[in-house]
Amino acid sequence: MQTHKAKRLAIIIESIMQARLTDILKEKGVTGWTVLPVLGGSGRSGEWSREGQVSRASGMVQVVCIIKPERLEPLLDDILKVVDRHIGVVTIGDVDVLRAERF
Amino acid sequence: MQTHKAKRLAIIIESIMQARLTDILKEKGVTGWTVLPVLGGSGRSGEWSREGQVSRASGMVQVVCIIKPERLEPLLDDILKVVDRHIGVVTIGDVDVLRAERF
Amino acid sequence: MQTHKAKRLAIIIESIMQARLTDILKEKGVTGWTVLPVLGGSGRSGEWSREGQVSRASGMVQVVCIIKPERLEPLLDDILKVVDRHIGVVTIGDVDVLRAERF
Amino acid sequence: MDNILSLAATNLLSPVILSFALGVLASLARSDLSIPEAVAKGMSIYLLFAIGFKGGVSVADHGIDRTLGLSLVAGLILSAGLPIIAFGLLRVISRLSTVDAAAVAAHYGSISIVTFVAGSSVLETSGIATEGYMVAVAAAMEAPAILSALWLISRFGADTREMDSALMREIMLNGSIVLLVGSFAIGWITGKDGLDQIDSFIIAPFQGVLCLFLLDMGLVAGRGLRGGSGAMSAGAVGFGLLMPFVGATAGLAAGMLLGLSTGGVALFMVLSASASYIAVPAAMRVALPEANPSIYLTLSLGVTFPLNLTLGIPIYIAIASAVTGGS
Amino acid sequence: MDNILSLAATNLLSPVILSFALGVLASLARSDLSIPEAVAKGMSIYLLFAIGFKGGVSVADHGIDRTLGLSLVAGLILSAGLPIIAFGLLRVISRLSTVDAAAVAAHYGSISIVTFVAGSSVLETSGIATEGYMVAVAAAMEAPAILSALWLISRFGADTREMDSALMREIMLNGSIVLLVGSFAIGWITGKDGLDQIDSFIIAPFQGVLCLFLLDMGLVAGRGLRGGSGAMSAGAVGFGLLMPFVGATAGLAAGMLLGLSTGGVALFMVLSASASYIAVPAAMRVALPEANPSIYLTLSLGVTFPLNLTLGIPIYIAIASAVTGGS
Amino acid sequence: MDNILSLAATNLLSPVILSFALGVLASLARSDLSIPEAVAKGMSIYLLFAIGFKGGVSVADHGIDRTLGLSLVAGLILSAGLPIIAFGLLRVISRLSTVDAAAVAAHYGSISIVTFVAGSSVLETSGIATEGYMVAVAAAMEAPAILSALWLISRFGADTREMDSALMREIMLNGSIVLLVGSFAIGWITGKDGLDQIDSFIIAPFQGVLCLFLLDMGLVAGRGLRGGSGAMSAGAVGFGLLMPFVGATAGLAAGMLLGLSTGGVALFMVLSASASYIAVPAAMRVALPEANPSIYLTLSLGVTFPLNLTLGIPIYIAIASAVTGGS
Ligand SMILES: Nc1ncnc2c1ncn2[C@@H]1O[C@H](COP(=O)(O)O)[C@@H](O)[C@H]1O
Ligand SMILES: Nc1ncnc2c1ncn2[C@@H]1O[C@H](COP(=O)(O)O)[C@@H](O)[C@H]1O
Ligand SMILES: Nc1ncnc2c1ncn2[C@@H]1O[C@H](COP(=O)(O)O)[C@@H](O)[C@H]1O
Ligand code: NA
Ligand code: NA
Ligand code: NA
Repeated sequence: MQTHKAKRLAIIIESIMQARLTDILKEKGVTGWTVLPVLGGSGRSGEWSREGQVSRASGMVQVVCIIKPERLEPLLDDILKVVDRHIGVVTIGDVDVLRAERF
Repeated sequence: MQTHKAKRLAIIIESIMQARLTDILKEKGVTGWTVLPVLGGSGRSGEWSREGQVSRASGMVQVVCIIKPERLEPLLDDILKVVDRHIGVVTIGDVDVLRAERF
Repeated sequence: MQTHKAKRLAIIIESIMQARLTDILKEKGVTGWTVLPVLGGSGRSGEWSREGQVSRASGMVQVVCIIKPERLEPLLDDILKVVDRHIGVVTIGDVDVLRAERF
Repeated sequence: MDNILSLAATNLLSPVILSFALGVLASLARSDLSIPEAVAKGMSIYLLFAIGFKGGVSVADHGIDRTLGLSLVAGLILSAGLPIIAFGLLRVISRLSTVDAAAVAAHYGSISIVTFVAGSSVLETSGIATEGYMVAVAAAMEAPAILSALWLISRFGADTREMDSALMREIMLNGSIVLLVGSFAIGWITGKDGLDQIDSFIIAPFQGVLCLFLLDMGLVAGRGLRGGSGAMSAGAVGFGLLMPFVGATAGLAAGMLLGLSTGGVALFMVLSASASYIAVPAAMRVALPEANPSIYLTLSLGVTFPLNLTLGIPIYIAIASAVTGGS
Repeated sequence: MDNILSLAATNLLSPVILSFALGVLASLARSDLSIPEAVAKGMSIYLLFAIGFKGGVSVADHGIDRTLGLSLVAGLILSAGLPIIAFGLLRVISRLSTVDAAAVAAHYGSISIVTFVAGSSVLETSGIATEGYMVAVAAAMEAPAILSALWLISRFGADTREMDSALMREIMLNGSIVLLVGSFAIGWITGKDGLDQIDSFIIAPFQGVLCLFLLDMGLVAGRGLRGGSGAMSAGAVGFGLLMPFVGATAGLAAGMLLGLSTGGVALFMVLSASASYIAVPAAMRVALPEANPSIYLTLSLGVTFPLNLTLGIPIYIAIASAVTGGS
Repeated sequence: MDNILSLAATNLLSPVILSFALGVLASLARSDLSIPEAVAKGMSIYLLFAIGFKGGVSVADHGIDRTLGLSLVAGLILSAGLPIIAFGLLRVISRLSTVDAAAVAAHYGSISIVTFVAGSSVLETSGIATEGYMVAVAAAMEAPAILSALWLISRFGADTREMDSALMREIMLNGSIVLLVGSFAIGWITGKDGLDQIDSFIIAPFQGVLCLFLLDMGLVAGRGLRGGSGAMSAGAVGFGLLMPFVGATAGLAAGMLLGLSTGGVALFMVLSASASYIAVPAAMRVALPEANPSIYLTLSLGVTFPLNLTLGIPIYIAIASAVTGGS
């Protein structure tokens, strides 16, 4: 089966910043991403959990974005601009994708 | 610590197709997978979000499957048959696993 | 953009063991992790799903932990102690991270 | 005429409709107001359970009408037949592809249970009685339209996923049909005694839950309008405004032929006029993945649902009253 | 005898039981009907809060009975003792391993609060009064069975996870115990005045919420039966059908010794006959991960729960009435 | 004085307050009791809808008071002005950084709708009438405080994220403002007739839902106290205990100037004394990500909220009664 190399960009970020992040993605011509829920976590800003939260203030999500390797580098700067002053983690991994015509 | 090479197959697919996909996995002798919820996303068929959805029609899930490298290739054809006409993304990554006797 | 090599440790484990696992992480000086919800899955102990569950007994979560490569090996033994008699899967992948000063 | 206008006015200014409007507005203004998926699903389970149960109790109360069986058959025929009319209409007034037209047609043969509930509420407020088994007719009308649409595709269009047994079971045993029929049966079996035990759960808070549910539907419909309006042509929108009246006319004919009460005829019109946005979209994603969801969801939820909710229901009731000589 | 039969018939045809049956059927037919996890959890919180609160108010109303303390002690003893009987019985009539047998035994020493609620409802409908503090007895019976089972393991079986303080706290302060005891205390403190403020929330809709909750339990039980029946032996199923009556007998003895009212005796029987499916399974996953969950969950939720719900409760009530000379 | 004490005692022993206490205790004891996020969000939507609707109906009933407009303006001024006082106070009695102090100040200018609801309940129980439009004043007071805080930062502190239009829209159209204003409008439009349709949903179960909601808030507050107490200084805690009375005094002045009823004055005090923990924290995360959330959330939810809930409300009511000569 024919597969293609791609990058898997995973950004754990506060829910309130999600729209700002995906707006940047759209601006840069990235049209594909997936948002996964996050139950809780721990980092430099302490531990948190979604249980019983009534405020949107303290939730996070994970935005996953599969892109062509050559599109990664220029994207990172823009993403960093959104994430910069906010808590969160950005990781990049290598994957193979099926149906690469989609990306 | 002893680890083993394995493949991490991640399939983002419409919820309504989940059972059909896992049926194929079972048929092919794959007994291990995990289903993760997806909150929303964007792709060629536009943006969507789970908020306030009453219909099952527009939700997606991510099915993750850790398998021995040699089992991957024959599986892909069958998976593609289910995913084919449907929206969604299939990625394959490399991982090391503990307790490989399980796979 | 400057990135750094790191390991992505993903542990699928029963919800009831989550606190015990993160306690170990804290003990070993790991302060960053993220907990993702799991909807269902299948493994040697059969298939399960979260739908309609009232008991905590049969849910699982995925704990993801990005760490410096050199911290991985000593951690695995301790993690295995918690996971050992329990159902679940441990995978390790390679990723690049931004803002590595955080880890 | 006065009748229609005053009914329409009362209807438009009811908390239920205004809640829907609030949802649409909030969503168009891009407020972050949202109702969690689990809560929305919980409310829809509550509404289905309550409406089914009350229908069953009403049948237990009044005995089986001799027209029950015939009404069910009429419902099946309407559900199977309306997609064919809808498909023809779409081919004439819109430029949708065969696949998209068939998918849209399936939605208009099937029904919207919330529209049914809204219609029942208005009838109740107006003091017009209905046949309790109409809720069973509603359940019967959910699925046949899907089969018609698949037949249309295989007749006029390209290849389709073969109708396998898994899909058939999914369509027939989908959650809302099972819950509606099941609670109808429970209501029928337990009757007035059963109702006494749970009426302060299923009757008293019903209208209020309906308000919040419609708030959510307004939010979803507004989001759909914002996102999906690009895919809409004037022809398609015209269909969404016209087809309800075509359906209502067919429902009127069926209700009259069966000799139902004013309320029964009105509900037959409401059911035939309404379009599905729960069961059919899910079936279409499996059976016709090539059809564009933003077309059928926007039409059903963004055009036809609000039309029926606001103007349709009062008009259907007024016509049913006039024709049957009721009130 | 007539009494039992008519009580059983009324019970079997109540909306609550029929909702459970609907859930089981829907699930066996593989319908996609399902209730979101969050909604199910929300309903269980509501039920625990309401039942605890009402118990507390009733104690505030009638004053502390001198048997309150003794009843709590009796509950603790029953919960700790029943697992030993259950374990012995299992070793005789089934071929379960030591670990599996101990895990199952823990479930039968502990209690099912929904069975307790269903029993209370039937008593209320039948106009039989109960001691309000029985809900505190229910809370007391949740945990000791777990400790007994771990003791059984260390006595007869292989090594077990040492009982660390984290596990102990989890068992004692598990959510349902805390909520039950807490709302019992709140009801006791605020008494009739408190009840007046919230009765239209915790009394009026109670039976209706119970219906939907049992619909969900039916769905879960049906799913368990479909998946877990492979792991079941005839001996194990026999245990699941027999043990409730053994437990009920012990509960009867305790209730009589304490000199409780008819309703109190009946509830002691119900508690002793019921098996846990919330608190104990979670504790077993931590303490005895080697035990097979499909065995204990299927027995508790798929066999014993429906047995108690349908036939058990009427029988226990009839026996309690006969023995105490009540009604 | 007697009045205050007896009011405080009644209040402290109400099911609502005891539920909050249960939540705090359960959480401090590290019980696993928890309420699913979706259910908590569903309850908050219910409470906002009900409180807004009732406010609107009350305005429809009594006509627009000539002070409605002036009260809204007073609310806007209080919300914008209180952060400046709070900021000054913080700089004097705590060692918080400029950014943290501004973030905390924003919370105290804005309002807590649950505190408002609790205050309204106590007034209702005590038979003291209020102006129905106070709920609109509450909505008006949500946002201005945020703008004041950002102005404080740009004046005294480092650079801040420029106030872009997206952020402005988020603040103004945040879900709770839209729902509160929207349901207020619906209540106003539909009036008494609308209320008759849904009162058994929005009035009867209200207190009970409030109990469970406060149970959840207790759990969250307890978790916050457990985790966030490290970041707290004595000065900051002192501010959290003092500022409510400063705010209440400002509210008292406003209410007297406007010539409101006893109930209206009391609610103005409650609003000014309360601190936001929903809308403002979210806005701060976007606009001032450098501010430490555990400081402002712990102060608002862990210190000021319980203070107002238990002692504050009875005191404000007693003062309002004394000053206006009411009851
Ligand atoms: N090393 C890590 N591995 C996985 N997730 C992390 C890690 N560090 C931080 N996170 C996630 O990012 C969130 C914010 O982290 P921080 O910005 O360090 O406070 C945490 O709550 C976690 O969900
Ligand atoms: N490049 C991508 N990266 C991550 N997720 C994607 C990507 N493309 C599509 N998806 C996911 O797959 C769904 C369907 O995509 P599509 O088939 O392109 O409409 C989207 O809603 C996303 O959740
Ligand atoms: N090969 C696998 N790939 C992905 N997830 C798995 C795999 N095996 C097991 N799991 C997950 O781990 C859980 C427990 O597995 P087990 O311990 O094999 O019963 C399953 O329910 C799945 O969620
Ligand atoms: Na129709
Ligand atoms: Na028992
Ligand atoms: Na304030």
